[in-house]
Amino acid sequence: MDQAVTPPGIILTSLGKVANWARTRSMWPATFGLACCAIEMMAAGTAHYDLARFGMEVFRASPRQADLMIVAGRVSQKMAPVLRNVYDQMPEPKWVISMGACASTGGMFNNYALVQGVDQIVPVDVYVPGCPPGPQSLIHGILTLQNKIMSGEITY
Amino acid sequence: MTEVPINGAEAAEEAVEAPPRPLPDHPTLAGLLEQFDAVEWRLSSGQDTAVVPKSQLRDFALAARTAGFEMLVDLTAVDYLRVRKIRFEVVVGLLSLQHNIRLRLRVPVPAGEPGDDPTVPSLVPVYPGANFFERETFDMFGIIFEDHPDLTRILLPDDWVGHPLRKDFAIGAVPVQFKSSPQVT
Amino acid sequence: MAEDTRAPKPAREHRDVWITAEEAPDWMSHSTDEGAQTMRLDESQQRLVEQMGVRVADDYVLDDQISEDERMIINMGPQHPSTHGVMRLQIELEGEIVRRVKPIIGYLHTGMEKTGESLMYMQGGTNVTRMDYIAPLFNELVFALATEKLLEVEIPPRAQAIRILMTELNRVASHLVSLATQGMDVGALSMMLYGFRERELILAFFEKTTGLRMNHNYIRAGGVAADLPDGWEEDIAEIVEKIPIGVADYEDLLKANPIWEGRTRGVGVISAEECLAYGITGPPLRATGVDLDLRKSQPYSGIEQYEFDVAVGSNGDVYDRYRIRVQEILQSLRIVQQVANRMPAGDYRTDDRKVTPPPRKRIDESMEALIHHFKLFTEGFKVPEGEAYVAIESPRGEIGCYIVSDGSAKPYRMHIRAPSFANLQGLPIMLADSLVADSVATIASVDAVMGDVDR
Amino acid sequence: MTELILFFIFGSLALVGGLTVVAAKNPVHSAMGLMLTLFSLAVFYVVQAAHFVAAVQVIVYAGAVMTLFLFVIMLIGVDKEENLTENIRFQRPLVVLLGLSVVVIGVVVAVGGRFTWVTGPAIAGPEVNGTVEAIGDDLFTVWLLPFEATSLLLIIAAVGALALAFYSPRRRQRSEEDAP
Amino acid sequence: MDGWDVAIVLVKVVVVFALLLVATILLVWIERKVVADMQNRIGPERAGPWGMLQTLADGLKLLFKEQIRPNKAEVGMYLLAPVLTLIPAFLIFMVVPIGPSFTVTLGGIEREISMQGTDLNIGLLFILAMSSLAVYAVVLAGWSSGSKYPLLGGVRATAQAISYEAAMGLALVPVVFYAGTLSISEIVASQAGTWGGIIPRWNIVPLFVSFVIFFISIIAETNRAPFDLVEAEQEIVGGFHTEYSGFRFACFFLAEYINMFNMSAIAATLFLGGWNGPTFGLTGFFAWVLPIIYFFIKTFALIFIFMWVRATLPRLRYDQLMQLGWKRLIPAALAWLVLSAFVVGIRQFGAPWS
Amino acid sequence: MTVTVDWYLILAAVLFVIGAAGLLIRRNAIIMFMSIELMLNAVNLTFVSVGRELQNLAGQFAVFFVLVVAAAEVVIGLAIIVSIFRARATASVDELSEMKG
Amino acid sequence: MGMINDLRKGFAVTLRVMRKTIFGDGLLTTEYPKESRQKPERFHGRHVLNRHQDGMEKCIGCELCAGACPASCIYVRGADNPMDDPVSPGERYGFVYDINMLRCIFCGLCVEACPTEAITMTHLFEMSVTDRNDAIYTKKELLVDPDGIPNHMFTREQDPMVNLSELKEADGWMRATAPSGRAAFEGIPGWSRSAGIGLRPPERGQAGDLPESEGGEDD
Repeated sequence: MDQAVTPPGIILTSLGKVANWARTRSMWPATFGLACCAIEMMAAGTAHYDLARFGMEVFRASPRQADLMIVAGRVSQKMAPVLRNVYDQMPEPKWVISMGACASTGGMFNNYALVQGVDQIVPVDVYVPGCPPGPQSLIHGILTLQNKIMSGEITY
Repeated sequence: MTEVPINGAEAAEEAVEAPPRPLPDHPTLAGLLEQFDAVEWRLSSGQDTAVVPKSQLRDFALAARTAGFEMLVDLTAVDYLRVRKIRFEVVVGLLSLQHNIRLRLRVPVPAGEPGDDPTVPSLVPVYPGANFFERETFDMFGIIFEDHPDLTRILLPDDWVGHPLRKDFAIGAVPVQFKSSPQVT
Repeated sequence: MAEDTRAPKPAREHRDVWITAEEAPDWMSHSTDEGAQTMRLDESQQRLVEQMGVRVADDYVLDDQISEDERMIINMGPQHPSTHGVMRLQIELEGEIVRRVKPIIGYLHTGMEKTGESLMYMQGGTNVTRMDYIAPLFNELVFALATEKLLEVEIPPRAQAIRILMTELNRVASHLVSLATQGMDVGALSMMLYGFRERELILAFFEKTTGLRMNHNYIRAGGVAADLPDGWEEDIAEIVEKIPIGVADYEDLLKANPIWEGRTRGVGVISAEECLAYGITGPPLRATGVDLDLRKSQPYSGIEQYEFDVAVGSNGDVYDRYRIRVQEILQSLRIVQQVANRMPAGDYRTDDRKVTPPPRKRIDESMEALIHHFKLFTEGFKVPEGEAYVAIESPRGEIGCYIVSDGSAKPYRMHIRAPSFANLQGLPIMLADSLVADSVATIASVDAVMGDVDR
Repeated sequence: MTELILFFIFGSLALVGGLTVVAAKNPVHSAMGLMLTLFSLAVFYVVQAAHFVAAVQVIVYAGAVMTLFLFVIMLIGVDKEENLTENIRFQRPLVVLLGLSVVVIGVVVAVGGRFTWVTGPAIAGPEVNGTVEAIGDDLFTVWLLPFEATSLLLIIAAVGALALAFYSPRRRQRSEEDAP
Repeated sequence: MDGWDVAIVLVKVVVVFALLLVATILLVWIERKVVADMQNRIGPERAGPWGMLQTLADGLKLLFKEQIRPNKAEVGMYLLAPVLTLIPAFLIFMVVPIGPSFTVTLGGIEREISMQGTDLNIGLLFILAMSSLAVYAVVLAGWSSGSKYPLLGGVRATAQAISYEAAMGLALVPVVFYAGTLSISEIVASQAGTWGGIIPRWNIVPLFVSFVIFFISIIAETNRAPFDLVEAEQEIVGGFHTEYSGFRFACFFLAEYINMFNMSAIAATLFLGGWNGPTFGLTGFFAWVLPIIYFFIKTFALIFIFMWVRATLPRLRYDQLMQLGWKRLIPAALAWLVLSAFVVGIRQFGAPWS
Repeated sequence: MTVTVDWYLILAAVLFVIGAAGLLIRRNAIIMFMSIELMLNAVNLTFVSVGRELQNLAGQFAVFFVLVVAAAEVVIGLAIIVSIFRARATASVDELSEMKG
Repeated sequence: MGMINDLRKGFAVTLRVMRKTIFGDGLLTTEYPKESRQKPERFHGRHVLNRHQDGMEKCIGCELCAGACPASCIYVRGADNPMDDPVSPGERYGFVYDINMLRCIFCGLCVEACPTEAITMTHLFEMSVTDRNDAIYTKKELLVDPDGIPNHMFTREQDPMVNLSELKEADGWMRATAPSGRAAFEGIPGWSRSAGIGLRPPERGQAGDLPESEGGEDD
């Protein structure tokens, strides 16, 4: 994102590593539950799956403190502006996981009411298929995102 | 399975013309229906159904509430576009706790002239619980409920155009994305 | 509920739902901010009041005018941690006191009724199951029952027993989620985790039976999609044994906890008359003392064979709703135990060839079976003309399905009467004059699932 | 030397705070200005060996009085601009004149004549240190009557506040927010 | 006052600063682990060994995040509040002794160095004063954010602070009666020894009621569950810090945990005998280090209770919080104050009837 | 240069004048209250300073009593303001001077 | 004092859970990336296209799955088998087979609809992608290897979450739905061998004995 970062010097590189390490270890999701997937997202935070292991049990109600928006569920046309608003309120760097079929493509509800894919509204980093994806599938999505962050450049 | 003829525009007239007025066995229901000559009773899939003209809807509802139907459980509509003469039908489900019976009201609502919305009297003054249901029906079918305290869109955005559950409203599907299909986006 | 020493009914002026025109107070004429619709009576409504002598408490009526400065209008939601999904409440606050509430819904409107018209009855289960996603099996059951009512097919007893078993388990799971989220909203952190802990047992069983944790598409017209898996007896025995232990934990945590009682007793009160007038069913209605439970009054799927009690409260407050949910968990487990004890043998699907695809074994053997299979999966089964409304008791109240068929394989009109949708209408009454914290507890106690509300 | 530095720093801070109180349009800014002044005065008390007074100053003013101010400001939401037109003619010039004259008098007194208006003899004491013991000893012996009188005043104030809180111009169903 | 004295003061300040930071890092991790254990979970385990660096990761991440300043915010106050919240948090710990003093020879003079930032003769009052300052950051943050939920949080914070400040102060007065001093180190010294060789001479034994009132008050003072109305997530989203992001939010986060540590340390000092404990006849270095360990054990035991309470109890409502403060705690504290005044008076001056 | 009592007295005088000016100029009741507090505190400063000059603790006692009076006054005053506000929705003293309502 | 007792009960619960978590069997967490929760046999995971034992594809391109799919996420085109090198035993074979996994709702109707058990569901659940095009599975990803092992693009060699060899066996959901409601057919595996290799024993079922004859009463 920043021109000054390239070409990365050694210090910057290791700083980037540290930053990315911190970001992957402490990724606070915004509580953006919409529908069925939200229940599975909640289930992922509970004892059997325990998102806390990744430092992610800190679901922030305020988007200002969230790093990750898990779009869990179907996004209706009425909700779309709100979703974008919440995304805009999140501070950089921020990531979006599109959880489940409805969020990713509208799923089986290929109709007038739903946004056919949340990537029309916000940039999505990871898509998690499933309807709803089980907690483990969601965790796999999170791990995918962590890999993406770790392999990426440091961004501000 | 033909007591509710749907396919066939003559259905409405046929229903009105039936000369010996059938009445249900249940005394409460029978008593209620006897008060209204224009209301026709049917048994549809085993459930008591009253076809109520929309002019008498509110009176009938008030009488029904007095007769013991405490609760309005459901209110919706059906769009019989190109199936019946009278395009819309508002369907109201009433439940009586004391008699443990249900009664379904069917109110034919003509579509009205082009540019004019179909109207039906609101049941909110009789059953406050009709509020949301009527708003939903308005939202989905564009049926105006007269004297409703707050008849606005409830499920769809306020600036939405159209009424999705009408039969002439397309479902609005987009092509599904595939790699090998010609519809690749 | 008999063992409870009831707190005296909280002092609260009785607001009759039907107020005669003479004693009707001045209607509040305060416009709210963006997106709000006017809440006042207009000219025609006034006329109506005079005609009928009846008026509607559409929302809370203030006893006098309060200066505008003191009012603050906040928007709770649509993305608020405690609106349980994407409901938006416009709340008029005076200090911390909620004066008026207007629920604004539709943020999860999915167009399911429209989609339902384009799906065959066979596929319809996948559609309806996603409405009330916390209790999906009830949606499937009511849809299947309505279809079957039009089809007039016999359901084998085993299929009926499986349906009761699964739905009652689902009721337990749903109430567990409700208790968990209510605990969280009142700030009992551990309750949240404990509720989901026990729920996971049931979900594991569902996954074993239907292959999915939620949105099963398991109960279909004609029976269920698959038989119970091997070893289901042990799983049921474990569930029936372990969940009461968990429930005992919740009781220890919350039941007599003075903070919990303080937060829930006398909060979010609604009277029986108001409930009936607004079409509120389920635990909020039963909490007021009305023992309306469709499982008793209008039984379905042979649930009348099993013994259970209907939990009824008396005060109509949040505490009673919580107690009712706890009781219903135990009663549902009682039903589950009985079903498991006398699970009949036989088919899990009707034998009616019109509805049920032929056995797989026969496809290899018989050409007719293959053609039949093809026809069923391409065209679906045709349902006779007619209309039907079926209602069952979901964890949230009466869920009904109204289907109009034109004789084709797809419903002409499919409408679900959503319990949460009607129950939400009670919120303005329950929340009037409460505090912000109370409103959170009350919303949780109504347990509206927004997928159910918005469909 | 230390005292000099402290005097200039906190003296100017106190003045800034005081001016903020008067000049700020927003009551919350005024309250914060007053906080600044009060805190600076507490520093002066420490400098002048009145530790106990300083602590009490912070506890009472910061802990209670100003919190109460903020609470009221936020509760009744008067954090908006007020009408500053003059109702009495020449009100503000008069105020400025009056104020200036007082300041001038002060300066004249201080710089001009070393006006010995303090006539009382210095009470002999090896060290007047505002320790808790010293203050406590005198407070409960020599100053007992004023002490009791102020305690009575406090009780009257508390009762009065309660009465005001429970009195309300109209019937209200809850009055918890008025409790403090 | 020579160079060594200045150096000692500087070292003390740095040590206190570092101690509080390390304590916070541990505290957040411990809290998340303890709460996880109370919910059949594992808790953080990916950042560092057993997830111990979880707080560090959180802090670093927040440091690297964008800082959003809302348009409607009152800029000055909005920027000031996060700093303001840290100052009292760091200052309070300056008067808490964490161990017995030791002597070293520096610059040719043998100096006794106390394990305390500074021993004020009005140490207790200093604590009260600082803790009463802590609320301003919250109030200002809530007010200056320029939106409604934070404002509600700010209003709640003021009411809560006023209510519980009084109870806290009143609960501490009997301690002063018993110790006869306001100096923290002397209060600790007064709790040395035992009664009958078994019961430690801690203030908690005679002043149990005071301890309970004080503990409830400090839970409310630090805005912890079940008194976390100020930031009640389910009700007012994030309360006062709803609009804060990045490092400014980290300041609030840090201050909350430092305050929790401070208050536990103070409670341990005033009621649990501070660093007092059996030394088993050890001398020298062990006799010096053992009390420090005692101090931290006591502090963390109290912190565990904080966490236990959080994992168990539902949140109070605003009016219930007020009622508990004004109608229960303050009268109880007053009654207990009178009672202990009588007892101390009789011990000091003899019974009036004798 | 040492700080003498005069310096404090001048500072206190200036603060007092500022407070008095605020009391006269502003008409928001809460700010007027704050101005009064400012004046009281200016007086307190003189008490402590003069007390130190005279080697007398009496100055500090006076501060205590002033503090108590100030606290009592604030409690009552704010309660009155809140009551008035509830009835009249204004905190401006000018509008309150009219005896209507 | 009743109040204190009531409070004590709540505190006892959390402390008991903590004790059980640390010292007992209270810990419920499965540490997912290291170990996976046991998936039930009927689990609806991602799809595979099976082969016959001789390596021929089972799919005959009949498009029943596409028709049954409520989400219309399957796209199939059949083509006539090449004479010289037949892909499937029948006349036609699935020439194109795409599944948009982001649309798929994993309801299993395609599996029920397939007359040849060509499409079945596995226990694979790790399908997260960063590019939505990767979520559209073509025949290449869906078709199992000739030895019956699914082509799983996200398998980590060192610690596969799912026992891949287990996937060679028949799909649990197939067996669950197989007899389609005739008690007489209970316990009869009515499908050909999945993935060419495995054949699971039938579920115990409720009907007990295998019926002597299964013909006659149908069609």
